[in-house]
Amino acid sequence: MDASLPALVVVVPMLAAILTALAGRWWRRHAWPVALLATAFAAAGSLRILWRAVHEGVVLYRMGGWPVPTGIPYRIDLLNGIVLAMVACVSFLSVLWMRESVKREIRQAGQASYYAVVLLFTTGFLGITITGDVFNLYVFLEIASITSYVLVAMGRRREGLFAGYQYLILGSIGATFVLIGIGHLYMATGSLAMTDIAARLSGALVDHPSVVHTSFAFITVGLAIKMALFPLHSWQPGAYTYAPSSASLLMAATATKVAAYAFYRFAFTVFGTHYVTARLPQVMDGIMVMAAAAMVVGPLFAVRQDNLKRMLAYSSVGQIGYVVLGAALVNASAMTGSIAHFWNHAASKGALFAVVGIVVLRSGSPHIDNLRGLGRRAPWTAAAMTVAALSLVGVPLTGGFVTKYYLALGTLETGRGVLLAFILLSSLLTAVYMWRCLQRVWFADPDLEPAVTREAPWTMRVATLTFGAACLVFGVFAWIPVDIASAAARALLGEN
Amino acid sequence: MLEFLLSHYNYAIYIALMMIGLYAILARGNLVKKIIGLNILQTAVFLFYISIGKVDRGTVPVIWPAGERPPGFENVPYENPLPHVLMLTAIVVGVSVTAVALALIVRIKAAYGTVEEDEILEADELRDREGDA
Amino acid sequence: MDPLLVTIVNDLLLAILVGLAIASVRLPDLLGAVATLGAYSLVMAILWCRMNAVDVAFTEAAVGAGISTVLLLAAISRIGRHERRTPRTVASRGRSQLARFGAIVVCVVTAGALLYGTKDMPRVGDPSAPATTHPGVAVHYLTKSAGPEGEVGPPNVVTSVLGDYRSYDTLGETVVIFTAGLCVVLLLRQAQSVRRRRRAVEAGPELQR
Amino acid sequence: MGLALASLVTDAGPALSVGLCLLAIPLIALLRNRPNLREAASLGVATLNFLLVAAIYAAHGRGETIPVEVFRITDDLRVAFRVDDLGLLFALTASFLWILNTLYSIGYMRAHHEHKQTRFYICFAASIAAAMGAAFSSNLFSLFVFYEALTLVTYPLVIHAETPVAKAGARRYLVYLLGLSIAFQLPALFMVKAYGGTFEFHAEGLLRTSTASAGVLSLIFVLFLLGIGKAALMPFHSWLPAAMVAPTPVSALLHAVAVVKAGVFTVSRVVFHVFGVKLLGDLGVHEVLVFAACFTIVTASLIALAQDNLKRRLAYSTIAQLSYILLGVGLLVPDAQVGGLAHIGFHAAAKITLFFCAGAILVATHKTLVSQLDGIGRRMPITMGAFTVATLAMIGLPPTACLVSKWFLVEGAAEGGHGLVLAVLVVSTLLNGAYFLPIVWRAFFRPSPDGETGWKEAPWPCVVALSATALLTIGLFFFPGIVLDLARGVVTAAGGVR
Repeated sequence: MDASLPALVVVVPMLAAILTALAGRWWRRHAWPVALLATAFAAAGSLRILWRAVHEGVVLYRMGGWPVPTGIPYRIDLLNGIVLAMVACVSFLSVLWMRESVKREIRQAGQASYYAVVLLFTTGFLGITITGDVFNLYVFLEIASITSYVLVAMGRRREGLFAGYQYLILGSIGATFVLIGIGHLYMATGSLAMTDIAARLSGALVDHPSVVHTSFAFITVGLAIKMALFPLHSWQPGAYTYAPSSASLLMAATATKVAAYAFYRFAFTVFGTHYVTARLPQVMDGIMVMAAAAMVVGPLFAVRQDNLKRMLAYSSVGQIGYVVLGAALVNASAMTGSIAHFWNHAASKGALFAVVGIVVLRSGSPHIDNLRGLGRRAPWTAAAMTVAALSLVGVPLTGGFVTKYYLALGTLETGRGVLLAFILLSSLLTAVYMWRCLQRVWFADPDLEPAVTREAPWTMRVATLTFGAACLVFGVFAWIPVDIASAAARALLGEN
Repeated sequence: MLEFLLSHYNYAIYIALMMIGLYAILARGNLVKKIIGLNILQTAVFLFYISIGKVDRGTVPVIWPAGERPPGFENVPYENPLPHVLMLTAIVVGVSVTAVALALIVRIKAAYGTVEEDEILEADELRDREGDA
Repeated sequence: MDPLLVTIVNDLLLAILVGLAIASVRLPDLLGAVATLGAYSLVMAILWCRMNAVDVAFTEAAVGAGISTVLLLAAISRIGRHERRTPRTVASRGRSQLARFGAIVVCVVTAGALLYGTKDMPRVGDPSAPATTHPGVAVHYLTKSAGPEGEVGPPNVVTSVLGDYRSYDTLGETVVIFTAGLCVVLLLRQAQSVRRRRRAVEAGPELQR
Repeated sequence: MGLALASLVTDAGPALSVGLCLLAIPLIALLRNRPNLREAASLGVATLNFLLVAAIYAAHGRGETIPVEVFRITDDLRVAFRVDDLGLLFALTASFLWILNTLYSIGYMRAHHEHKQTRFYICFAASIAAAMGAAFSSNLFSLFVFYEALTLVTYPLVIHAETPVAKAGARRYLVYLLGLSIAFQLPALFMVKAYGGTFEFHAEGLLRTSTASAGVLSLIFVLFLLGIGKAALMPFHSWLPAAMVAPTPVSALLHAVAVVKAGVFTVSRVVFHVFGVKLLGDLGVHEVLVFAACFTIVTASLIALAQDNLKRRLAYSTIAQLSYILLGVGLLVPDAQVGGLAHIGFHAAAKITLFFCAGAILVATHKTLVSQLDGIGRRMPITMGAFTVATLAMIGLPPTACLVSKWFLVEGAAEGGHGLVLAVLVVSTLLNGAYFLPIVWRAFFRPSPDGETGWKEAPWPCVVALSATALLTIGLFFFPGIVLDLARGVVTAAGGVR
């Protein structure tokens, strides 16, 4: 069991999806428990795998028992251990959260299929994260993408359909670019296994340098579309705004960050630290500029939104900048901050989208004014939102501060103190738009009728509070994520 | 130069096809046309992969038992099978994306009454303005 | 066949591909465009057949030229066959000009990057290319998979790789099909229910539940 | 045995003190429906906390103790406490005045029938917990955490009334304090770690071994000055008058006990224990602080002259008085530094008296403007008597404690040959007199406009509290030893021995 856990973590949600989809017609009420169990298994399994990766080193699972370049390996080190646990836990909490929301937002006959799509979505992202084979990564990328498009299109408003379509077009271009990049990589090295490519890359760089460079360019651009890195983020606000609340929650907390993970994996494991620093310093500088711009532009747009979902979507555009900046700086401290941000952002954005989903459930619309009354009528939800907002801003004792601290240290250590200004400006702008929300939550005019009149159902409340608590845990007991993230960063950079 | 061009002719064609597809996706306003473009783009990539696996004078990678190969083919190499395998997967993925896209288009037509991008955008903008007012 | 003739035929097919692609993109009649796309896929399949990728050629003929075309035709039958070529308003004309300009820029940059990539590529058919010579991958599959003593068995190496060495990809591929089917059903069923509801509204309030 | 007990107290004391104040929060929340018990709990915790701090003071010898880690956030970020003279100075001041402030709040809030009193007392307790944490923090990160926490927990106090004016004032309060600390203090913090290698305070300055260039170090210092908004250096002072919308006990808390004192305390920490007197002297960047403080003293006093609202006039007085402290610390002359630090305690006692009096007047007569105070001294003799004592302190006249600190300041300035500073001190003393003495004169020597002459003091808890702080102001004049010794301890450890 323990040995085949890496395969099971992906396969169990996959089978559960097929089960719910096929049996859904007779079994409608059981779709949610099945999905919950499957994601719970994935969450527990991925935490166990992470534990093994921390204590025993890289976990390798060879599909079908074939040796590495011949067959497809699953390879979990600290970096994707972290991301795997993030995806699985977020999926579990999201599924726990979504029962009431799905009842409200999805037509009854489609609910079982909807859960199946959610499970396939999870499967896709788990697969991307866990695999050690670049083409296998592409296959799971497509599973994740197709389900994302459809999840967006399941929204109640017709804008969701077009948002889903636009996402499909851009997402497919991105995926095709990744496929082109993988093709070039295969052409130059003859291999698809990540570690094997890495080993043969120095030879490839001598014989076919331009092929390798082109490969890097296309993979980077393709993943940049997938992670909505400014200025390739145009699909994202619409997608998050019009998707059903449950899909927004799931996607916002996982999707773009997994693409960012894939970038880390390609840049530092497949192409290698030496390649990106010695051969492509200007490219990394360019990515750094994009990340810094994203950190400011995202919040700048978020400040002006009255639709909470759109506000949070633009916020994500900014937050992905934090994740990418660490990679672009190629510095252990900065990368520690960025890798820790996989968890920190999942926790804070998960909590915020969960709260917005509750607001939509209770008041019918994600308009910012519908937050009024939350503090009085739904204090638990409001508390989770407050903590998450503080974490997003980066107040000490929340996860967000830890991210910012290590990123800032990294900028100073690499002599790019100017970037500090971007980090701080981003924090200030984040404080502005989160403050607009919190003020309505806690200090709304008592004469106005509250828009949210009662607390969320218990499933939602438990999930939301867990997300909120995670923001605090990752801020107060930050050594848990930071120790792992720091070891992961050092391993990627080849330092010890 | 000419020799290089000839020996990389496949690649030049695949780039040309890709650009045709990409241009159609980005510049065409009709949602179906974009999907046609996407199809061309994907097929171009398939061509690229198959070209990677090509070996001079190669044959189909179906292995003959030792010593039973027909005369004249004893030393003929086999094509690289791996790109073929990858592209089998990719073709299926491509058609899956097409199917989902078409289903979306059918829904969009039902909801908006049109499949022209500009008309849809205008309808959305109109609705936003009304929403604000 | 004379190798030169082979080359000429192949190159001719490639040129035809480009022509068909352009035609498919430019034809204002969607039905015609889809038919052209089908022809394009078919020519592509022939080309792959000539490049000894028979499995891929079959699949492309069946899936790319067959199923895709059917799907596109089915969709067109529900949404109408004519593409509107003239922008409706000044704003949309501006937008479409911008899109066209942006598309050209993106295409030029992408093509530039790809052309740069071809600079150091091994030529097509180079027997010493890394993809052909990797002992653990291509060579392994060709030398160790087939035959009674082979690791897998079937003479067709593509089958062996598909079904065993990289069977996990194949599982993923199956899941992709499943996902797509599920998604299409989910989307279209939602459409049916919308239409039914609208019909109920038109029929009058007493029919609504 | 005694020694072991003493070290136990100094090791565990700070954490206990913070914990005790935090413990008050659930206690108050539980007793929310029983106001008497709720207030008794507040007062009890306040008293216990002061006794604890006093015990720490008694157990603490000279110098500083070894930091005790409360918890580790990451390897770099640790919340840790230790006891030293500067911390004790702030902690003693805040914890003692908190008792009186709580007592006063009880009278004020009840007489005023304020809403949401439970939230008020909870935030009150939380803010004192944050102040204790800041006082005993042994590293810059820890201090920053409590500094920020103080901002966040005092926000509900400032917005207490929830009227549009209160909301506007509270927004300015938050925007300034949080904005400045994110924009300037946070980068300074990061830079200290990057260029100094540690957050731990050192008696001679943690940056003393830094290899960073003088320009970078000067930049860090300036960032700190800009970022520590609570010190109310101009031009980042306007949150303080805006926060006057809060109930008077809150103003007292902000001005005397916790918030602004946390600001000057943090600046002192930066001067003494982050940079160190020697490094600052070498850099010469302390001149920035001196000039800013001088400018603030004069400007704030001039603005105070024009204020008719009593609380606003007091607010501008606070801005000026805070800069005395900053001036003293920034001169880098030992005597001036002793004076500046001692002023933390002395000014607190006097200024809290003034706010108590303003609140008492409001409760008893609903008057808020200086021009309405004619003849009030005859109706509220105790209140106005205390007010007069505190006024003398603000000007720096005997028999009040502030004379002592001012004396040190003047001596230090003369010693350092700072003619400009001396001139500023003289001018500001005159200005202080000019805007405070007319109030006293009005109160006692102008006839009451409506002819009312009967006694009408505020509720007894208010009167007791303000009398106590007035007496304290006088008492510290005769016995300034505790405060002065602590201030001297700080300066001596920093290498300013003569």
